[in-house]
Amino acid sequence: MSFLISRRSLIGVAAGLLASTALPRLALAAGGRLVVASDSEPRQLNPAIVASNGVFFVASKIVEPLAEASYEAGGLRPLLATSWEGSEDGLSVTFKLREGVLWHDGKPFTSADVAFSALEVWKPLQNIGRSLFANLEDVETPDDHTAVFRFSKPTPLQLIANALPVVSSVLPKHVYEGTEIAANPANAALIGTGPFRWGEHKPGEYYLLRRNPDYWAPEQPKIEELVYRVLPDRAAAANSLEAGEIQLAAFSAVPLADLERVSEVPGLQVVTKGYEALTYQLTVEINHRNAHLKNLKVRQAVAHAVDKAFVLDAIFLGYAAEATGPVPANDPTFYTPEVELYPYDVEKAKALLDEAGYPAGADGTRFKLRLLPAPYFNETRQFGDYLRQALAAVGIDAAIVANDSAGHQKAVYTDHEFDLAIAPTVFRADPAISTTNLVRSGIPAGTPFSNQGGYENPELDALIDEALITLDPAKRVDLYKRFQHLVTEDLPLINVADWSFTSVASDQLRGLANNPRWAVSNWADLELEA
Amino acid sequence: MLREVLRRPEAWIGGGLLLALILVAACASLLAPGDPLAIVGRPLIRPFVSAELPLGTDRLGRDLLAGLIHGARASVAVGLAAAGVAILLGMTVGSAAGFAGGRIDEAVMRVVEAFQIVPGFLLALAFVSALGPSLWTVVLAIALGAWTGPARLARSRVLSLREADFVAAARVMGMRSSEIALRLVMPLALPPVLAVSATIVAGAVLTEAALSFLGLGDPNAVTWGRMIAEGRNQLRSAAYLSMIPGAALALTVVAVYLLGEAVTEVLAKRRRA
Amino acid sequence: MSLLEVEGLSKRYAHSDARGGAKALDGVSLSIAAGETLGLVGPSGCGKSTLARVLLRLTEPEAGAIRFEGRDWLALKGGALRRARGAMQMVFQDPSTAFHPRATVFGALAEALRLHEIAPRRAWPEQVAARLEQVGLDADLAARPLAALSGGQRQRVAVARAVVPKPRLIVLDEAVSALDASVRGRVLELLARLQREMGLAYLFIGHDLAVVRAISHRIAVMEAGRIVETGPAEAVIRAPQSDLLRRLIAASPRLHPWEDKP
Amino acid sequence: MKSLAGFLLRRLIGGVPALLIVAVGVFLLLDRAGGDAVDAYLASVGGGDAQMAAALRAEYGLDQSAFSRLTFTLGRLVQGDFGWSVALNRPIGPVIAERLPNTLGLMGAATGISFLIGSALGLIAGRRPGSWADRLLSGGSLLLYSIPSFWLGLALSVVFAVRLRWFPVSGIETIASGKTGFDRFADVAWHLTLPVAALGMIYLALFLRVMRSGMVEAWGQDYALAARARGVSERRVALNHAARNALVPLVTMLGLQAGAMLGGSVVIESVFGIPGFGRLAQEAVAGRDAPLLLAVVLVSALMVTLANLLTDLAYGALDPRVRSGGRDAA
Repeated sequence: MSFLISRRSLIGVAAGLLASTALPRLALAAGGRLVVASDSEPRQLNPAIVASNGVFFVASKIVEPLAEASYEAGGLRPLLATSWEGSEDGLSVTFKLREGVLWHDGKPFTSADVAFSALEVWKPLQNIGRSLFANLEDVETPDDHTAVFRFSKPTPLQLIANALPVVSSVLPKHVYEGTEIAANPANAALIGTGPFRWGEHKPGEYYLLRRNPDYWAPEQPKIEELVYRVLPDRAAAANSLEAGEIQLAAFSAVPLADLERVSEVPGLQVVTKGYEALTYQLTVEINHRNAHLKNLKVRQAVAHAVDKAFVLDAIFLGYAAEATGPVPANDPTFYTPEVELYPYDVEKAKALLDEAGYPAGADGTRFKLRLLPAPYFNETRQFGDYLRQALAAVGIDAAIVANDSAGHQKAVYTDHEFDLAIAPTVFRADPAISTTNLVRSGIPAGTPFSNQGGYENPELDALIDEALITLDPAKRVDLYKRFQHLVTEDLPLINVADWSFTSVASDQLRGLANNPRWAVSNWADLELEA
Repeated sequence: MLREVLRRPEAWIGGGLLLALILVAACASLLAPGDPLAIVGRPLIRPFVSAELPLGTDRLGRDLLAGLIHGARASVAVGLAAAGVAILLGMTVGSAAGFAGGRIDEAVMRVVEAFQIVPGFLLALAFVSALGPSLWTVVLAIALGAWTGPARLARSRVLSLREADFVAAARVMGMRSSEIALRLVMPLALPPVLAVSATIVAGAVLTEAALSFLGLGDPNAVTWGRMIAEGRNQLRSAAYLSMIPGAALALTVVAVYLLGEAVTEVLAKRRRA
Repeated sequence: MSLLEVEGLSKRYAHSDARGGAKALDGVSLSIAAGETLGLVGPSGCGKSTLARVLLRLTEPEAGAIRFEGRDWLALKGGALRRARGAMQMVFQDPSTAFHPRATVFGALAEALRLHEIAPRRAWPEQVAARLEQVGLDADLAARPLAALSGGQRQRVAVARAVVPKPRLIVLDEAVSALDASVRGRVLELLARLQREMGLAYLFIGHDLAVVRAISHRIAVMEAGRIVETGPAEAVIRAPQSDLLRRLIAASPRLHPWEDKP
Repeated sequence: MKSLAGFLLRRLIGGVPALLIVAVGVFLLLDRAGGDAVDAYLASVGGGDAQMAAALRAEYGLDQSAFSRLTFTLGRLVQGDFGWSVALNRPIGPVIAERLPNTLGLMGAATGISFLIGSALGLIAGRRPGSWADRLLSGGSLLLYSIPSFWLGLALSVVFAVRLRWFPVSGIETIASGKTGFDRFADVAWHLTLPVAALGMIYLALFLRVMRSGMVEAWGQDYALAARARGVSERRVALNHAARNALVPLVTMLGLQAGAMLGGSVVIESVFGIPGFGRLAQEAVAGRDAPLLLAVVLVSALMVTLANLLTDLAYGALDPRVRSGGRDAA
């Protein structure tokens, strides 16, 4: 407590010295302004068009989906939809919608908005919805609060339900109808039904969101103003937290290496929950066009060469778990531990390479590879540095090629100018949403985060296709367990770590991390205590 | 000339430091054999704790001393190469423009001007981001921002020397233009350019560090800038990671400046005499 | 036939906008016979030095013709020009800028020997000593840097250098103007002696009418890029035709600085 | 006055070819980069497909040849229109207008303060060359000059922002504070203190050294000797003669460093999270947004040209021997 006093008096002194400019920072009373670190400014902020965590982090507070992920049984909490039910034949899903919900401009929310969003936005425009809703034929609206989705092919309700938090952000029809949706001015000043209303955006500096007084849930939200402070620099986020300039840094904005120290700073807490439904996997993508890597033994050698324990320890500092396959262990539904494992074993890796016909040369090198770490997280780059060394230990000379995100996208996903790439792939609660893409054949070049390594496995393709139309949840789960086994057996890619993010927050915050997509949920119940 | 320079204390300190540095850089493979990026120990061993790893290890357990030694090589090499390219390019282009005169000179000077009005670091940033970071793109990027100074200096020297009586006399005597340029004019145009070379080298070393700091260094080589950048996230918890290479960097730049200063002073004294 | 024949030489200033497009040379014609000294006088900026530079092919005229030793001098190019240059040499006004700043006496003369292949390398020391003696300098000076010599000594070295390739004509561009009066006299003496010994012709450019008269057989008067008057030295001085010359004579109180004209 | 205007106009027109070379060069450079604006977009949204990419390329005009895109962009620039930023999804003009003041404020304050303090300290050091004050200042400035500015920035930030909390960690002003007028000015000044210090230190050292050596040189000049011989006090000689003489190289240095300073602010902006030109340039490159990068570079180049122009004018005013004919030898 004494610390707090001295801290305040110090700020007071500084403020007095400097024309009292410091005062607003102290006005952090209950229900006041919450300042959050944001590391990027998405150029398209409409979550119905771009379903990505960077967009959701800001936009999900304004535009809500039909349902949100939940720690409760069933894994979903109703938001704009109160219930959903699939037909026996899997050709339709009926949503009951919440009544008494108002758009931020005062107009009532109805089933017409849902139908419009699904048919005009999610299906034709959305990065994830485009494939998920490819078979959506029509949305019927028998009344203002019922929407019936009709599909041309059987579509598992399990998949739709799992995808709801990600793909179902609802836009107001009356604002978007008849306009060019991607260019609508409302994309830059969002109108939704969420607990917060759009305030302003000062590019390079901040987004300001204000409390929605007419929010449908009583006594929510509990915060007056929500500010996203743009801090592209990670060290700045930690320092700003410590200096009390911001109260929350999510998505591991504070470098892992700094967490231990930060966790001991009075007034701050480190939270590791709240990201379970958006687990990232550290994945080694493999270009199967490379003659060496086409050989399974070489891929197995690469897998054996990686010391996952070291990766978890040194790179993730314990804030990650060993990945066994393409589904993270923290997924409650689909995960199976019964897969091929590749324990760290340098000798075995060397033996496999010898067997594959790549004896070590005079300098100990067997062959050379290009290694392209994705430029997205510190950890992928660090793992790139590590993998280079790990491969050197078994005689593979991997030269790192550094690209920025555009260059990486082009080199890996369009031009296939890589041998190994490192990607932070996301598991989004259901393998069909963005995981099977990573190994399915026949995906045209230019599609990011998809199988661009030229891997083809008819057995795996057939399994993926079957799961897409399998309605019985138990059967679906079994198919995906088999999927995990096939992937680990043939190694189209190598999953190294399941990695969850951390948040660092002021201990004045209540209601943190209370759902598995917390950082990208609507924060209606988040509270700031004095 | 050399004797005069060596009489100055700045030259002793600067030269000594640089010599030591160059020695370390040259013998990097002997002093710290193997790949400096190899993981050799537990991550984040503090300095002066382990006898094997006297300066400790970084986040991945790489030897900081080995990094420092090999970083000296890369940093000095990049600095010298960039300055070399800049001076060579500047001298060539500048004196060619000076000798050619007329339209060619005019056109070349427009290009020089173009490079001069674009902030060099901005150019380097765009250049490396666009072409991808490697030691050579970094060297070129730095040189692109630094060659105009030598070019202008060389050109103005050549322009004034070109009209000198002794050049006319040499022509009257039937000396070839190439001989006039190389034997008579260049040796006189060179010293002022060389006098600024220390500044260019020091600037190049700092620019490389700044580029690495922004994540635009060669990912396969250790440089001090990269070490600072990597240590930056642990600035609060493991400050030594960026303090040690930072100090090495500053010391190097000081050494280069000191030596440069001694040379400049001697040159200035000679001119006054 | 004259050694040098110049006809209708015209040349604009290099930066024509600087002087309103005026011509530095405007149809200059003159001739010099072998062994003759032609004095060229005129106010500064009248084009004397430009004429010298054009004659020596340091700059190219826009119009006109030059015949030297019976050849079309302007038609010579490249190697042919370099080889022919030995026949026409020049001595500059300022002996301190006429040599490379770091040159030694030996270096300056040896270079001339080398360029014109006068003597093999091993003969250079002996040759240089002889040349120095020829211009009245001590052979010991050879090792000295030119910067260490006095103005008069340097100008003697310049003359020695100019005569190395055995020229027929030397252009003396204000060659004695920068020297002290006493030194000047002795350099003029040297020039006269060399003319007698080697049968040299001089184009003697000067602004001091008295000096020009003393050394020249004939005098040409130049004004604004034109030759306004030419004639035998004494005759021209005695009966000036142009206003300019009259003014120059009026401005020259002492027209006999050097008693014994050869 | 008329000749001054004419001079300015001539200089600006004379700069057009250089600007054109810059524009073409920058455009081609970005065109050589791996990936285009659509790749950058797809990477940023983390999804999409080839069909979507093709549609976007057509929309952005990326399906056309580099030459036609270049002429289109240049044609628009000639009309004074910066165009539309694909990376920021906004018109470029207002973006430039928003960011430029931040960078100019940072640069201007750093320049002004380092100029004042640097030349004052240089005056002290140069008054008695070889004195302990001179040694201390010269040595200290050399050290400052050698420290990478980003490193200094990090250190200042940790000490004064995080530990002592005297200054904010980052940003250009308090978020959505609603301040106006002097309050806002004070707020911005407070935010800029550390970045200006980090950026200005190098230049402080530079100005100190230039001033000092100018003074040292001036002491040996005839007029200084003459003035002292006349019995003018050393202090007055220092201020009236030597200092004035030393100002000429100082001002020259100021003009020469304008570009370097703008470049240096890129790194400082990154350390202190200031939304300025440096960050904008990084965003433009990352987004493969040629029109935006072009705008940033051209406006920077224009700023540098203007700074050089001002230096020339100041130079002429300080030293009447220099006519406003422009400097040939930099």
